Amino acid sequence: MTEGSATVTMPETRSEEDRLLRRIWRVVALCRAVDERLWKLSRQGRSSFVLTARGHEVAQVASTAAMRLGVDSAWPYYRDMGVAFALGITPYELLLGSMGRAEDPHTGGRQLTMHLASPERKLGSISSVIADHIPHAVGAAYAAWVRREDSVALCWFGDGATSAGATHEAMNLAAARRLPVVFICENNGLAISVPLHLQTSLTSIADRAKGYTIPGVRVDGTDAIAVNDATREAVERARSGAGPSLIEAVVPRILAHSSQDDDAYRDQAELAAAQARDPLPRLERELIGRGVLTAQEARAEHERFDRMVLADADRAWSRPKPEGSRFNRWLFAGDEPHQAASDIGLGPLPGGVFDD
Amino acid sequence: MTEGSATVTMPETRSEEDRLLRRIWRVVALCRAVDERLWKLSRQGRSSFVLTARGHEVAQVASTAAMRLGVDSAWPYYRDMGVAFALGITPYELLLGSMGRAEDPHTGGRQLTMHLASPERKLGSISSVIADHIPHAVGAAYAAWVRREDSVALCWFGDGATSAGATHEAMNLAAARRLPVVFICENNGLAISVPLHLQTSLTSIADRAKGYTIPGVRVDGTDAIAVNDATREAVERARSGAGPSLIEAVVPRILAHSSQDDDAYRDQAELAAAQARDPLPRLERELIGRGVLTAQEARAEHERFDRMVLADADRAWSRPKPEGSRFNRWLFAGDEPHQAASDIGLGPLPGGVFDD
Amino acid sequence: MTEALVAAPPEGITMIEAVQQALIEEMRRDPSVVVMGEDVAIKGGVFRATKGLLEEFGDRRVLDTPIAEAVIAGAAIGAAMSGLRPVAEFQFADYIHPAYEQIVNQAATMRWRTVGNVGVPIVLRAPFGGGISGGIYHSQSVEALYCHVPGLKVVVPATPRDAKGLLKAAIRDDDPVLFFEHKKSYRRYRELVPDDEVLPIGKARLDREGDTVSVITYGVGVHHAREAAAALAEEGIEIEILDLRTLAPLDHDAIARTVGRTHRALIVHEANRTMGIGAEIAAFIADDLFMDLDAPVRRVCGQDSHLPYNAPEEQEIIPDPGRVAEAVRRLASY
Amino acid sequence: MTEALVAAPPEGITMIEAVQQALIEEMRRDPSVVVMGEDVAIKGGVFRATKGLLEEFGDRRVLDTPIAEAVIAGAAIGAAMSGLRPVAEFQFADYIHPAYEQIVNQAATMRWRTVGNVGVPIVLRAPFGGGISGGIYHSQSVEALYCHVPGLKVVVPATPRDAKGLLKAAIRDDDPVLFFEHKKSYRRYRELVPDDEVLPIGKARLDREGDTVSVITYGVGVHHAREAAAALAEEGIEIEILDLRTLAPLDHDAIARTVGRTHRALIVHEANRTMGIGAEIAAFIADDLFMDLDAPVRRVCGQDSHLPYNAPEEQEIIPDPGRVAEAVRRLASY
Ligand SMILES: Cc1ncc(C[n+]2csc(CCOP(=O)(O)OP(=O)(O)O)c2C)c(N)n1
Ligand SMILES: Cc1ncc(C[n+]2csc(CCOP(=O)(O)OP(=O)(O)O)c2C)c(N)n1
Ligand SMILES: [Mg+2]
Ligand SMILES: [Mg+2]
Repeated sequence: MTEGSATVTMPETRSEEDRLLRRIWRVVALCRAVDERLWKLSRQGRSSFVLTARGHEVAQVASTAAMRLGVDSAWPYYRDMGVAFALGITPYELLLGSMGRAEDPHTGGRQLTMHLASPERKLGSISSVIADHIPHAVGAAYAAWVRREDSVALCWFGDGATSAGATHEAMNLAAARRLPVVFICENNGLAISVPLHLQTSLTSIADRAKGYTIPGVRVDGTDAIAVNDATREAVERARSGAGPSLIEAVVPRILAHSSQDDDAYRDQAELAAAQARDPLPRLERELIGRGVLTAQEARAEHERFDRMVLADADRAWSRPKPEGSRFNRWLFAGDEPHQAASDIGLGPLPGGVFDD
Repeated sequence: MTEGSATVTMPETRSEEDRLLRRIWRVVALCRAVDERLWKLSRQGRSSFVLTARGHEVAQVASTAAMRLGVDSAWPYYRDMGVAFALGITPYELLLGSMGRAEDPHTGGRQLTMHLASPERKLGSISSVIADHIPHAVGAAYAAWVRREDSVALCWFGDGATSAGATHEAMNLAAARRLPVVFICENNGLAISVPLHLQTSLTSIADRAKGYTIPGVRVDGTDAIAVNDATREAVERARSGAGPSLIEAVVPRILAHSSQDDDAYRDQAELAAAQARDPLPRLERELIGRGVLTAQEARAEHERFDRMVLADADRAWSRPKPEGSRFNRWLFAGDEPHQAASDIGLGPLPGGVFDD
Repeated sequence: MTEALVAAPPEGITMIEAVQQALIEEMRRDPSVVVMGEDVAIKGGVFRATKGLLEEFGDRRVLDTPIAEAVIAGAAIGAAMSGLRPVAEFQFADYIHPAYEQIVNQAATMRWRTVGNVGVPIVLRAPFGGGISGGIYHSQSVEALYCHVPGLKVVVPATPRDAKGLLKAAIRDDDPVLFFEHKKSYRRYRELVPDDEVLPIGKARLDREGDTVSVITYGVGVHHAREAAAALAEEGIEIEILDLRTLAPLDHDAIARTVGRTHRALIVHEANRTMGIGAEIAAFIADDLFMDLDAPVRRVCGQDSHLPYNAPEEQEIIPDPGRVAEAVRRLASY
Repeated sequence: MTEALVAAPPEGITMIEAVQQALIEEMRRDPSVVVMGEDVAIKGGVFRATKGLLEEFGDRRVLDTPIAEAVIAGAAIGAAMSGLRPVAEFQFADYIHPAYEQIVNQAATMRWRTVGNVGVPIVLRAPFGGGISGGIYHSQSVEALYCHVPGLKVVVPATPRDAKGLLKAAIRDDDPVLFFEHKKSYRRYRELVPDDEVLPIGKARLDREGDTVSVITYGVGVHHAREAAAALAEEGIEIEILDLRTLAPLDHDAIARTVGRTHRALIVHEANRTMGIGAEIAAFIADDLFMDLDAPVRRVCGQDSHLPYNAPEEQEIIPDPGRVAEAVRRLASY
């Protein structure tokens, strides 16, 4: 794993906080551009499965901003587009995968949209199986504990994932051995159609932490500062050897679960309520209020991203599909390596959001 | 499931409490007689696998005493000899199984010692797999909830079992739907050689309940009244539709884990500490102090049980082994039924401890 | 509203409608039948298999569960031990594996280990199979993984009529039945299905009579074989198609009858070749029917790989009518 | 104290000592090798396979885990993705099933789904097999359940030398290896084992040359076959014994060589007959080696049942040298 970006220290001064919020906004805006493009690609039949992070982006990016890139490891789930871009993964890589292209450096077009994997960015491979990655994050934390390395594992999952046995076994082991891991639940109150009250008796997922005697904190997932502060505190606690924490970021799921879901189980009032909590306009209002950004600059950046993402989508669409005959390559060690992200013309590995 | 014994109501008067303690003591004494016989059978090679309840018996019997026999269902684990005898299962049945005899009404000599199963006593089949029976208990509670029957499911398990994903998934579902189930953890501080602090970060297993917003209570598992009160409260709560509770009964594991374990990982001090917390002498002192029992009566009952159990063991040993050729009978429905406990000469189904 | 659902449109019903009708009919017939799984109640199932059930039978008999496959299977087992007849849905067969412990160590052993005193009448249902660009976790064929463990029945219907008749039989069966429905067949075929028909578990169905090669298959393999048969008939090759329908227990007699007639056996299934159910069928033929064989026992199966999202690799892996026809030609000319 | 452990007694070491020595040697050689599982550290393993490891390597590299098989496998996978080489012990193979999801959906798919960028170098070790009155949950043979899923290697050593050499190879292998050690062979045989010998995964071993019947087997089947061979030799029947050692990937060439020599194949394994690995071997022979066959492909396996605690039923189920010899005689005279 390569050493990467500068550490993000506690923003003491107001201007540092401004800079952090500005950077978080940039990645969230990038997510939104890719989000909109993906739904269009789905309608055009260019991507047969789409699922995006709309409503979760600020919670994802603001929590990733508390990581030491290149030192700490990230274990996101399929909705974590914000984590991916905050780690320096580019829209082009994601689009290559979404269209099943051979040059997709993450899965060679073998997994669905957003099922990224990048050892360079210490991003553990995403699978569609709910909660399976949480024990992997604890395994990474165990590895750091064995080798006495100063590396913290962060992992993200939904409210539905908290019901899985794998989540419990991982949290219990991590707490028992005080392993350096941070559990971040993006609680959007839904697991496809199943509402929170049918998923669990908890009204706040953070309370689950009491069952493991580890800190559990509930934050408004659309409040970038609150998420960043809570994550930084949990990461430092893990780094200090005091063990894991659970953060519950309450977020809205603004759209359907995925392109395969009609969202018909939600009425207009629920959809409107989710839309009203969109974290992007809230963050923009905050930045404009702080004089860090003007409405015009915001719009310009959105349009720039839209153009960039469109170009990326067209470029990805033009790239070749995999040769059918290579289907069993990489089942076992020994085959020629596939292209890494770095060598398909993505330039020097962008250090992620936080050191432009 | 046949209707059975009278309900055990809250012991208002001192004499009722005395009667309850006397009955609990009787079953615990029976357990101890069978316990001692089993270890001898193991040394004689008459039973190749032995595992007993020594130290757990009062917690097991006192909690079972809070059930409505014939109405509520019991989901014990392999150490719950006290639950079995409190439900009316006889030592003879257990010994038939321990020696792999064909007439073992529970498993026909196919499972290890104590792996009982008795629809007549609403005792769910025990398997060696840790925690697998906890979802079954929740399934029984779900069945009662669907049919709006006034039946509560009680299930028992060890401290090690609390780490299993199955335990979490079962507790979360039961709490989410407020199913009528009571979770009873016999915390002896060990999972074979693994001490509690390596099993979980919890110092008290009862705190796990906070992660499911259900009541969790820790009691001294060697205090019959405390266990009985806590269980009765939890059973009534479940019966009222308010949902599950978790009871942690702290008990000593006085002997090795099983006949296959040398217990070498415990030093003399630990063994002595466990021995000192033996619940049987404590209960006898209590009864003698209350004038309910004299030392001579106690001794006489122990000797009576020893003779009875020895006779049962010899009788069981004399019974035939299964015919090898019937190995695949009862894989699927349709085969002639095996003998039920009631028809191998055990007389009318004893209603268990509580109505002699 | 549900009433209409059960009435079949003139040109017959699809497999997904067959599944839905079987569930409704059996829940109406027997109050102990319940349905549980993720998104089965409010949403009516991600494939609409349980559409209308919540409205007619209520939120206790039609249970939206947490995402917790071990307790979905485990609670179904406990409820079955307590007198219910649960039908548990796993949203995709790819997500049944967290329940593997409860299925192979509890459901499969319960009756045997209690000498017949405690049965587990449950159905574990799941959409399965590839060819829809679903990727590794929406394309798996898992049926073979349950045929090595005694005490389980494994059923894979190929047509709407078999889906309905066999699902009704599975729900009434007193033992655990795993029931896999191929996603690509859910809406692709319509068939007139008699009301209240219950079909036998454990019996194969002769889908097509022929004399040259016996194609022994199930699920989408039946449809591949039918397409191949049409092409081959024009070349004067009449294949016999045996639809196994049940993989555990295997219908050895039906296999013996067809191989006895054609003396050439070709086994077809989408699941991976190595240790697919085709291996057990070939092993049975190579032993018991050795004297009947005029040619090697061939298999046309999925390649030994995971199924990818991208189409080129997926099409290279999973069998199709062309490969079936090609294998028949080679076998016929052996 | 550990030093002595590694030095082999004059008449050789047992299989359990071979496992222990392999773990110690590989942990000394490579600091990234760690061992995790229930009772592996303080107790040294319920079969003493990890005796002495805690004292020499400390309580981080030798981890007593909670009773939680999904995170034992899952944390091993995550640690392997982070540069360690974990060896996870499942106390009995009967208790590996709660980890089935992590093994078949994560370990087996990781390298393929990341186009080779992310490997999972782990060993999942477990005592397995029956014949010791252990009952359903201390007697299971589970190896076949992992041979249908691409991306996994499955190794079953029959002798102390193979156990040590193949476990060392498994730990150094960059892909997931399931490693099953038969309990009845743990202490029953002693063998001189060369130091630091690493044996090839994927290669069978010719245990005995012969010309009449090829007995293709692994694990305790090798010992049954050796006993049968002694008796049969007196009747002038010289059987060839092929010890597969690795079940995935199968050594097809070695199978072809021996069947090519004897033209009669008998497959022996204790695991259940239906859908045991013998099915895939018989299917391979019935197809690729059809022309070599002078007789049906026979299998002597465990009956399709669970294994009971009582001896009479258990002995009826699991194969023994007598049944192997009987099958050889019938095959030889076919
Ligand atoms: C083990 C497993 N079971 C079922 C599914 C099907 N499934 C995919 S997403 C989903 C809902 C997940 O909800 P949550 O964890 O809250 O994440 P969200 O999508 O709401 O962010 C389900 C049930 C799966 N992927 N894995
Ligand atoms: C799933 C599973 N893993 C491992 C085992 C092996 N095993 C048998 S008993 C035991 C310890 C159980 O400890 P606990 O739950 O505390 O019960 P206790 O015996 O201490 O009462 C273990 C690990 C098992 N039976 N099941
Ligand atoms: Mg959610
Ligand atoms: Mg314990």
